[in-house]
Amino acid sequence: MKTGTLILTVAAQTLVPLQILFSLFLLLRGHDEPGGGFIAGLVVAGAFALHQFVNGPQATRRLLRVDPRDCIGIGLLLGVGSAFPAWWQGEPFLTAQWWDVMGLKLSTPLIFDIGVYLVVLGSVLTAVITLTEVDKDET
Amino acid sequence: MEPVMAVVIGVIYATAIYMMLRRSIVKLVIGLILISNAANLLIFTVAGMTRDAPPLIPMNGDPLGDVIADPLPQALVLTAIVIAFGVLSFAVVLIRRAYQVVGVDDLDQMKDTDT
Amino acid sequence: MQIAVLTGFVLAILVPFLSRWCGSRTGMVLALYPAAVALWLVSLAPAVLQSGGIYFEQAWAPSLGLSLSFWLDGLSLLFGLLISGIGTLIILYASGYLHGHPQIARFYVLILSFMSSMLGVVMADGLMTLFVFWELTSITSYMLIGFNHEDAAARKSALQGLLVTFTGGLALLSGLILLNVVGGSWSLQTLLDDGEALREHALYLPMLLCLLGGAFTKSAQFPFHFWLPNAMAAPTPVSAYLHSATMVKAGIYLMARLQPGLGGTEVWMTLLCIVGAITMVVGAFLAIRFTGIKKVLAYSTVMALGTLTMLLGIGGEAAMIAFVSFLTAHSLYKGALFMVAGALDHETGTKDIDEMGGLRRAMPVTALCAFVAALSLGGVIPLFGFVAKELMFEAVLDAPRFTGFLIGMSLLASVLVVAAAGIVALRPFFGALKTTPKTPHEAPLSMLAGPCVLAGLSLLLGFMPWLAGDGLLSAAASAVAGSEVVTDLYLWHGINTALMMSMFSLCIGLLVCWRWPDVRGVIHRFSPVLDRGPEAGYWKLMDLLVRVSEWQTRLLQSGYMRNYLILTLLSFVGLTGYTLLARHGPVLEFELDVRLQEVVVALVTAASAVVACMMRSRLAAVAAAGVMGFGIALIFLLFSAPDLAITQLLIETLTVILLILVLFRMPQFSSLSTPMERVRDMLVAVGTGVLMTLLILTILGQGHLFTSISEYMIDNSEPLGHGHNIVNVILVDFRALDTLGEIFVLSLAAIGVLAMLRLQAKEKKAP
Amino acid sequence: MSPEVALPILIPLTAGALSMAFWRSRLMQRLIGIAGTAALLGVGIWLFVSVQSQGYVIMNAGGWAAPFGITLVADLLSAIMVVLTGIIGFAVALFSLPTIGRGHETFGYYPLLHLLLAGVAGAFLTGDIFNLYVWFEVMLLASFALLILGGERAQMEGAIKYVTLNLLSSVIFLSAIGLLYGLLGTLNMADIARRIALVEDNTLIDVIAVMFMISFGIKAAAFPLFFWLPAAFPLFFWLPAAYHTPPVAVSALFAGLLTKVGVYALFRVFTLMFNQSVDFTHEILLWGAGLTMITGVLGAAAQFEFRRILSFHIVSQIGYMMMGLALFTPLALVGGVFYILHHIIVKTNLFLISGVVYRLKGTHDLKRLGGVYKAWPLLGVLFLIPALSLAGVPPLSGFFAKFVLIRASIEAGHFTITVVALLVGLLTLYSMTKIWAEVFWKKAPEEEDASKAMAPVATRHLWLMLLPVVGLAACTVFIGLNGQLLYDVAEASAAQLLDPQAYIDAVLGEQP
Repeated sequence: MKTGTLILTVAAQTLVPLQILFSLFLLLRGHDEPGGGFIAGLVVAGAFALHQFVNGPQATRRLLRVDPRDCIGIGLLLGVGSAFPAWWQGEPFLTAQWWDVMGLKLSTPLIFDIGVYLVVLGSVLTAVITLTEVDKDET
Repeated sequence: MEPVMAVVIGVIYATAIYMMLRRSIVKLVIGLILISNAANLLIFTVAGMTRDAPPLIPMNGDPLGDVIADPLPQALVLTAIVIAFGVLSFAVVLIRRAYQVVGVDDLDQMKDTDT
Repeated sequence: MQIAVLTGFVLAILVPFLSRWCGSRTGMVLALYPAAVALWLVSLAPAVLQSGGIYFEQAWAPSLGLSLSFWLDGLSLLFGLLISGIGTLIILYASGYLHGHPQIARFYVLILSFMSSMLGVVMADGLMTLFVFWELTSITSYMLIGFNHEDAAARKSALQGLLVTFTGGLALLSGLILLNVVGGSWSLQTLLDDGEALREHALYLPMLLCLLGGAFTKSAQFPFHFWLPNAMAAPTPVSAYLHSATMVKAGIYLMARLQPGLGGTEVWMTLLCIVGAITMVVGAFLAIRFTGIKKVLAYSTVMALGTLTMLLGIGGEAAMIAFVSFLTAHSLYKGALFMVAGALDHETGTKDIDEMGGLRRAMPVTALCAFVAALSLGGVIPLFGFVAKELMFEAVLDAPRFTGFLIGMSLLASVLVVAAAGIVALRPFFGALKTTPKTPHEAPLSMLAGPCVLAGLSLLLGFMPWLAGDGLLSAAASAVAGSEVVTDLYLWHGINTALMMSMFSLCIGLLVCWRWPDVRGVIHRFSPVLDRGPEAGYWKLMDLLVRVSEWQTRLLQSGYMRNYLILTLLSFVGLTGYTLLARHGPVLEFELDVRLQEVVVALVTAASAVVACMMRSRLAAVAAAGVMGFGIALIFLLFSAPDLAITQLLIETLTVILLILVLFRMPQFSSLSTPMERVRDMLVAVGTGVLMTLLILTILGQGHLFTSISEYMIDNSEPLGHGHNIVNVILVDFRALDTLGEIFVLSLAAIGVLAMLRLQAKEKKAP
Repeated sequence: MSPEVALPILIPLTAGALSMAFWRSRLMQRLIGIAGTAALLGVGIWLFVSVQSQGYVIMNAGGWAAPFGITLVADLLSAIMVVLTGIIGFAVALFSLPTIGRGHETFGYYPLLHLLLAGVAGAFLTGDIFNLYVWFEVMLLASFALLILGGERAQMEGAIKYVTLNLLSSVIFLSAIGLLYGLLGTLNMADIARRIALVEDNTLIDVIAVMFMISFGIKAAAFPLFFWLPAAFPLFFWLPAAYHTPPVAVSALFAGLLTKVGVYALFRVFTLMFNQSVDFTHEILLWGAGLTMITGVLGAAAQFEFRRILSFHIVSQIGYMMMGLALFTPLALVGGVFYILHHIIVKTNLFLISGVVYRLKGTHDLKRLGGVYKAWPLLGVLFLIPALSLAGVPPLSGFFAKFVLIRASIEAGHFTITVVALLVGLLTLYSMTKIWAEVFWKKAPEEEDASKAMAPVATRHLWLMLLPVVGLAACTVFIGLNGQLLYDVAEASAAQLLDPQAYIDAVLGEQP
């Protein structure tokens, strides 16, 4: 079931994948240039929100595959989880740990940022999708 | 620029308060949006405003300029913006539900809980 | 000693189990406790009399002034014996009186707790220990007065008693704290040893007033006397015990205890003599006004309490001897009379004296007890009451101050008391037999034991007053006087003024008793005046409390959020503004360094905020708010905060989307406020805005006083944080804890939204 | 490295995240609910023990030295508060099992519970003023969401007021932080304190201090800023079915903890940071304390509803705590701390008892209640213990708290506040006896059909509800009989509060 105009539909078809890619880019470069988990999360949430306006909440849920609520859960676990590795090293919680995994700079701040990204995505979408769905039930 | 901003912030505070004092819950929410923005701007302004010197260390290894914008209040404001967004999205849905339950957009009709 | 006091509480806890094993014999078993205490006290008596006091010390909470230290001297011993001795009889009596009552176990719990608390009061040495037990007696007495808790009147009386005594308790607490502050010790013994210092301290008067406030309310002195007769809503064993022999005497005990330390001053004498004398007469007068047998007795108790207070006020050896004798006499005869009253009530089903008559045949033993006890109450030779009364008259005749007044008052009171004694002892038993709700017959043995023993003691001590006088009473009198007092009691003092006074009051009193219905008729005419007594004040006060609280609730909790907001904002603006303007003074020195495009953006931002306020359409208002948000994003961008700018932009977009999703379902704005309200709101709003502007300008004018901690972050972001975007490094590393909290805030908002929307939808589906 | 300072925050956060992840499994959520709160209590005790031995336990989050990162600091006061948070959390989690209802459980009750506790613990432990703001927000949003679970009209109306007034408080707080940072350039509370001590003219600091006072005053429900509080306990007593009212477990949690966080914050900043012009700031606090006591207790006197009376009494009790801070003598602070500790336990318990009564009788309305004492005497005793303690009847915990405060006020020569405190105690007793007389003593009024219908369900799982009630009552009695124990703790923590230099040195290291 489709709502929205043709232009919006076409725009969404091209914009949404682009926005998702862009958000990943923002997420990864965030440590060095403007961007980061928040901004990236907001961008991608905006993308899905747009998709949802065009294609309806059902389609967005299909596209997402996971319930946005679970995104929050996973994101939170990543966020809290990134506090603990330092404990193993005998350092205070949240102390950044850096690992070199096959040439990639992997670190707890990065995991943390990914958690932030997922939480922002999940929270915004939970709100937007639920609002739309409930609206639909009521009308 | 800061003195100008001080006035701007004062204006936003005033409008926010005025909106919060209306009887309409929609206006109340707009008031909440305004007042959160005012507080964020306040932090940003009071810490000092700097032109054209974002707190980004050049990737090419160049040293930072002598005067750069204070990154700490920026981080605080960013946190505050996101928190305010969380609160606001909650408030927005809250007024929607309240309107559904009460049936009017009038705060004066919402006083069963007290007295 | 600790064990003696605390066993009662332990026993109280065990009562529910005990009553399961022992059934109706529980009372007998429990009566062993006070009996044991009494015996133990008797065994200690020689040691106390010889050494002047036994002391047990044990810490409890020393910083709070609490100890489990006890002190047993003559006064404590006398009180302790009365409490435990009468307590034994009362428990036995109650087992008969409340036989088969479904809540009798609860009664035992309460009366045992009360008994222990009372023992604690009279033996405590620590000020706070005294207070703890004192309050416990108030609470247990509340529970006991309200024992018949399904009766509204009982609940009311219980509350009245509690509030009056608790108020006094608060005064007492302040008094005791002052005593500690002044005297520097928590131990009564230590404090009272140095009475001179206490009496001469600047805080003596407030301290004394507070302490007496506690004592007066507890012992039902005028004008706090009214709670005591109302407390007669309690089952009779309780009245007999609490309201004649023990609890009300706690106040008397306290005054007697303090006498050596604080007594003897002019204030002390004046207050105690006047209040005591008035209480005495008021009590005696009111006693003959009512026909309920318990009420008559209760008011005569008030009279006795007044007398005791007066005697303490008079001071001196003679008065102290009179005091301890009167105290003992009163406990004995009043306990007996109350138990008789209970027996009458129990067997006839009425409490009204007018409905009783000619019961002497049906209840001969009860009648005899009543007669003997009443003779003692009336102060007729050869009962102990007579001895006490003689001593009282002698003390009054020798009073150093107010002599005439006191003589008059005590004469008047004793006339009335004789009448009251006659009323309770003669009227129910003599005259024609009247039909009562229940067919009267003699009370069971358990209920007769008490009055018989007490009446018997009154008689015995009347003939042989030295039995008590030589040892116990002289020790008690010495403790009260603070110096050695030799008590030499004998029944016959020869023909003297005191005897004449006794004879006089006896004759007039009997006359009053004979013409009682007429006297009542006369008094009745003054009812409108009498009803305006202190009790009316109490009810007025309670009424006032409710009305004030309702008024305040209407005023403050109006339910209008605007009012809440305005009050909150006014306090904010008022306090902050005052501090800023009056204490610091606003600083308005600044340099303007602006560029055109910046000013334009700033103006647009401010203007759109104002526009958002004025719009009549929802969408326009939201759009204006959106414009303001974008303006702020631009400001962030102009002033070197790219991350902020992007975030603000994205958030603003999402907010607008959310608002539109929601506003879609809300009605258009309508004009709800009056112009006056608008002006008022505008004033509050502008006030807040101006204050904020002034604050910012002042802080800016002050400038940074220190270097910011962000220097460190700028320096270390790259080497230690491995990032070039300092803001991001702060967010995920330096201040990651903030960010962690923040994502939880976001998810909480999401849960909230989800729950709000879904839970209700789900409940609607499932009816 | 002292993990015990951070764990009281991280454990409930993890538990909250896990319950989010196990959204679909009620069983898991319940298990995590019990285990998480129990773990919090355990860690709290661990923290308390190590604070007792070390004085201050400190952890610099992320390994960044103070004042540059966020420092978690536990002194005695915060450690005790964390222990109490654990106790209350655990008690409420237990109480929730039989009472909370399926609807709430499937819509995030447990995650909310954990995150509320995390916010509270975070506020107690953080040594950073902005971080305090963040934890406040975590706590507030969790409370917002808990408040509206169920979605009845009264809840919505209450929530709007509650959200608005608390948001206002947050905005004032945030503005004050911004101004303070502009002036001093630091966020670490110890560092702020150090720098304030170096400022010559304190009047500008006073302005900011007053802003903090107002903001925390709103959160603590102090006069004249307490309006949100009754709104936070909205009730629909004419609806018999249990799940239409906000769960008692939630009210109990609010009553015990939310306002106390505001009070704690007042204690923290007005002992550590704003201690330069005591004669001005603390004078205002004293006025606020007195008025708070009076308005709260009078508000309660007008009520005829079990939970509402209790919630107005929160206001008046907050006054006592503020009084301790405002008098600012060692003894007064002991009293204030003592009062906070005692009050958390007692108040939570009273609310839980109101829940038990509700379960038995199906109403909170005093006029419709009655006969509880006759039928359930044990419950009567369980009510009397916290109720009399609240009124300050010896030898229960409340008496000691009040006694110390009164003594402190007499020693300080503030007789007016003494009289106020005493009278408010009297009126508290009046309210408690009102509940006692109406709910427990009075004969139950004629039952209506509706309440009869729910009688059979009523007593199921009662033991599970009574378990925390009995436990908390035991705490009250224990504190009462061992007053010295808690007094020593309160005294030690007051001594710490009065020695800000030690705190500063502990956080920042000895300064030259």
